[in-house]
Order: sequence, then structure tokens, then C-alpha cells
Amino acid sequence: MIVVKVGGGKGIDYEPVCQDMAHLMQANQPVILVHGGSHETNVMSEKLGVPPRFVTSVSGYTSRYTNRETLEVFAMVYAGKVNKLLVERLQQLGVNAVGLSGLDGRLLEGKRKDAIRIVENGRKLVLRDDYTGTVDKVNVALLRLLLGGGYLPVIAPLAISTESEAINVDGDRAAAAIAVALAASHLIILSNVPGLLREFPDESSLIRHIPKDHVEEYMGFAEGRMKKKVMGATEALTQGVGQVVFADARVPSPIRAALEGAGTVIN
Amino acid sequence: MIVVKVGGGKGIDYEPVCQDMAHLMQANQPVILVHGGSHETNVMSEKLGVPPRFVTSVSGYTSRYTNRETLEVFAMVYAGKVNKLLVERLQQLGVNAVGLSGLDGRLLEGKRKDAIRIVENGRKLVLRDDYTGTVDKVNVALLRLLLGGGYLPVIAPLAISTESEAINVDGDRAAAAIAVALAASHLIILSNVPGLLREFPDESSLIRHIPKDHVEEYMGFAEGRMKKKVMGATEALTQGVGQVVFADARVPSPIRAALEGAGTVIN
Amino acid sequence: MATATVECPECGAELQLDEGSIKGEIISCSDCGVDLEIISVKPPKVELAPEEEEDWGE
Amino acid sequence: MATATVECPECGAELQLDEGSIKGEIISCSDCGVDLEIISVKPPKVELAPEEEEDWGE
Repeated sequence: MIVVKVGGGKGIDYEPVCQDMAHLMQANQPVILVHGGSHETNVMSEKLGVPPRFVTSVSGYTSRYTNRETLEVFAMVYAGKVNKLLVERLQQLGVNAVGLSGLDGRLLEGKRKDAIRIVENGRKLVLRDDYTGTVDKVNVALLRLLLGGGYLPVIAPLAISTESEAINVDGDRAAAAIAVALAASHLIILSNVPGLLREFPDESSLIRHIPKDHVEEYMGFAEGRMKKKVMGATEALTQGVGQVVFADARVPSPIRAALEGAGTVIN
Repeated sequence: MIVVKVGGGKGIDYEPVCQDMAHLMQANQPVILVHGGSHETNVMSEKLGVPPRFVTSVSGYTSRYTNRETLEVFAMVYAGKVNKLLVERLQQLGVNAVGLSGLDGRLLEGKRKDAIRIVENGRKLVLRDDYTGTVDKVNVALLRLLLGGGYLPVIAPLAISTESEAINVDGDRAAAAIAVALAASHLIILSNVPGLLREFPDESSLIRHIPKDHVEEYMGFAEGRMKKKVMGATEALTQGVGQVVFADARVPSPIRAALEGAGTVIN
Repeated sequence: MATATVECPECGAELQLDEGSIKGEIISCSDCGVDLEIISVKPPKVELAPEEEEDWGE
Repeated sequence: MATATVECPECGAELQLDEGSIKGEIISCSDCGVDLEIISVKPPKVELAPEEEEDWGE
């Protein structure tokens, strides 16, 4: 089983990924897709007069401050627009895709952060009513039920909290949790960079291979959001996922290229 | 099996419906919910500068002109916001809901209208690039797969065309098609009117019962959108659905009230 | 402005397009009565109008 | 404006709230160093700040 996460950043075109999934499906290599949508969500938030607010945690992680209003924009863009247009495109390519969010059948369940600590304009602040959280449980039975029926899950990173509230979760961590739950052979994280770069943003400084026992040492190279991706990878490897690859979503056949080792391979 | 369609018009509060579904679920009476969202879509379209345009067919049916841009707003509101917030609420009430659109797993498949004829300012016009269509096929296997797994499908009236394009379909007709496909005992259509009224909008002129062989005779009482609802009902009855009830979504326990005969019962 | 004339694709009759006709409008041929769709006004062009299909979206 | 003073819920020390402090801000007690959250400025009120939890949303 292969789990692929495609970031929702600017300039990400899902077409090559969809084509690849169709080919892999025909070669009896089902791929579970976890998608993003952050760029679209920013555009939509602006249009709806709910400007996105990104906050940075004390230890440097950035994420979207998701109050209830933002959560609904998130649901519309991720679970509505991006998810269903991906399903539409995959169906056109003969892939029997089923679009889900983590809310559906409690596919992704986690703890909602009651309060988070952020740093803003040099001040340390506590932020409440933030609908973000972790992914602690994956409903593998639902995934197997659909896979068994010949369907291919396409998942929006929206989860359900233990108190059954919709929460915004990190797509990479969600993909990692799914990869672990399915004991996936590969977790492929595609984004608009070729992989982990020694000197960001110099794309020629690509780190080609990281032995899985030394991942922590490479954390230093990870910038901002990339830190979370590497955290997710580390977790997945320690819990049985065969291989993690950070690769480029902008190349033709991005999934197959990653399967053949293009990008930063950790195993 | 009970299939319930709740309209998305103004003033529709889904809370009583969700509560009812939870009770019925506990009484081992699963209810498949098809929801609407037209009011929300109008609000969202305005906000996004894509003002909704309703067109009327030559024979008097009104529907939303859904070009590609409108279709994406439709997908965001129906399959994103309304669908997922319903799933969230149902999960909070202990119902293991799974939200789907008709695109997912080709749950609802139909023909896209390449061109439609409308009447506007007294002119008869042909309208092309309209992403609307019929519901001709229901993927019963997917519904049974999920029901068998203990999940409750909550369905947004977005379907897939034979050419795998996302299309906007009539929620009532979709609910009727699902009821037929599942040989449902009841098809309950809830909206912000008590049922079919002899003299619309006088709510005391409720028609309590219509013998199923005489439905055609009552078409005259149906105004605008209600015409489509009655058409859907007629079709469902002729294809084996036990009973159709047009009832009020605004009363407490709307589904149970309808099951006990409150509204316009056709059998 | 000289009124535009078109030929009915069904029966070949010559038809005048009224002053305010617009693209996409359905007119019927004054001779054979078939429904025609105005494909364009300048240059004037008509085709048989697509079949009437009922039942559409929400 | 007289600076607002509060009592540290952990060690009871008396603390001055700086001029520009705002609701929700985290300050540490000058005596015992525990992290405190400013619940309100007028009237001045602090509580132990919630635990630091890592890893959040996209």
C-alpha cells in the first residue's frame, strides 16, 4: 500500500498526480491520496472577508489559526472544492475514487487543542477557540472496507476530536498516521520543493538519502513547515512504515519518480 | 429503510432532523439523509461575486443555472460546508455518519444536459455550459457496503455525468432515485412547508392524503419547485417505494411525525 | 439596418431575424414551424434547436 | 496609571503587570518562574498558563 500526500501550496497542479494514480491503479498498485488546499483556502478566506491568520508556536511551527468561522471555510475548500474536483478528475481517468474527510465515519480522530501557545509580535500568547488538533486514531476498518469494495479513498485533512468537533489537522501528520495504520510500504510527501534541501531554497542542495535512525540529525535543515513534515516521517518510520520519500509534485509522474528514489528517501 | 430529503431553503434548521435520526438509529431504524443547501449557496455566491442565476424551463421548472464557476461554489457549500457540518453534528449525537456526494464512488450517475431551453424576459433561449442533469443510476452496492459496516450515508445532491463531469442534480429527484434503488419503505421530503397545499401559501389548506394512482391530478396544486418534488414522488411510487410523505422540517421530531402521517401522505 | 435573413435548415425557407434577436434565442421557422437556435446574429446563422429535455438541477 | 498588581497563584508573590500587557499574554512569575496567563487586565487577573502542547493543524 502506498500513501501519498500532496501539499496544497501555490503552484501545485494535481493533474500529474492523478495521471500517476490511474497508471498505478491499473498496475494493481492502489494509492491512497491525502491532499492539501492551503493556498485555495487563503484565497477563499480573503474573498469571504475572513482573512487567514497564521500563528507560530513557541517552538517555531506555523499553522493556520482556525476559529469556527475559518474552520467552515476550511471545510468548504478542502472537503468541498479540492476533494470533489479531485474525485471528479480521478473518475474521469477511470479511478473509482471516494472522497472523504476525517470526520466521515470518524476516519481521523484526535485531540483538539483547547489552548495553544503562540508567539506574535514578540509576545507569548495563549489562543483558545482554535479548532486544530492531532491525529491519534485512524479508522482502518473504513479504509479497508472501501479498498475491499474497489474504491480509492481521497482524504481531506479535516478530523474529528474526541468530543466530535471538526478540527483542522496537519495533512502530513494525517498521511503519516494513515500510512502507519495501513502498514504502508511507502509514504510519499509531494510538495513544491524537490525534497529536504541542505541550503533552502537552493534546489541543487537536495539531500538524497537519510538513514532512518539518523532523521533527528537532519531536523536542522528543515525550515518552518518542513519541520512538521520531517516529524511526521520520523513517527511513521518508527512505527513500521517501509519508506518515506519527500519529493517534487511538479514533475511528470511524481509518484512513480518518488517510488524510483527521486527526492529525499528515508529508509 | 427510510430515505429523508431535507431542503436547504431559508429557515431550515437541521437540528431536529439530526436528533430524530439519532433516535431512529437507536431504534434500529437507519435513515439515509439527502440534504440541500440552496439558501447557503445563494449567500455564498453573492459573497464570492458569483451571483446565483435561476432559470425557468419552458414548462415552468426553476433551477439554478450552474456553469463551471457556480458548480464549484455548489460543491463547496453542499459537499463541503453543509455535508460535513451535518456529519459533525450527527457524530456528536452518536450516529456514525459518512458524508458523500454523488461523485464519490459514482454514487449518483446521470446525464448532463448539454443544452437546456429556458424562458427569460419573454424570450425562449438555449443555454449551454450548464452543469446540471438527471439521476439515472444509484450505486446501491456502495450504500449497502457502508450500511453493512454500520455507517450512515449523508448525501449531497452532486452527481457524476456519464462523461464523469460533476453535475448539479435535484435533491428531491436524487432522494427518490435512492429510495427506489433501496426499495425504501418511506421517502420523506421535508421542507419549510407542511406539505402539498391546496391554496399555497395557506398552510391550513394541507392536503392530507393522496392515493398513489391519482398523483397526476394533484400536480395542479404544486407551485414552481414543488412540481419537481411531486414528479419525484410519482416516480418513486411507481417503482416500488412504499410511501412518500411531504412534511414540515420545522416541527420537533419531523421524521417521526412524518412516519406517523403528519403532512401529505401518498401511498 | 437591413434585416438579416437566414435559411431554415429544415425546409430551406428564407427567414427574417427580428431586430432585437440575440445569440442563443429560439425562434420557429415561419414556414415549417421547426424550432431553430440563433447561433450568431452577425453573421446571421441558425441551426435546429436541441431537443427539449425536462428535469434539471436543484 | 498605577501599575496593576496580581498575586502568583503558584507561590503567592506579588507581581506587577507591565504597561502594555494584553489579555491572553503569557508572563512568568518573577519569583518562582511559573508561566502565567493574563486572564484579564482590568481587573488584573492571572492563572497558570495551560500546558505547552506541540503539533497542530495544517
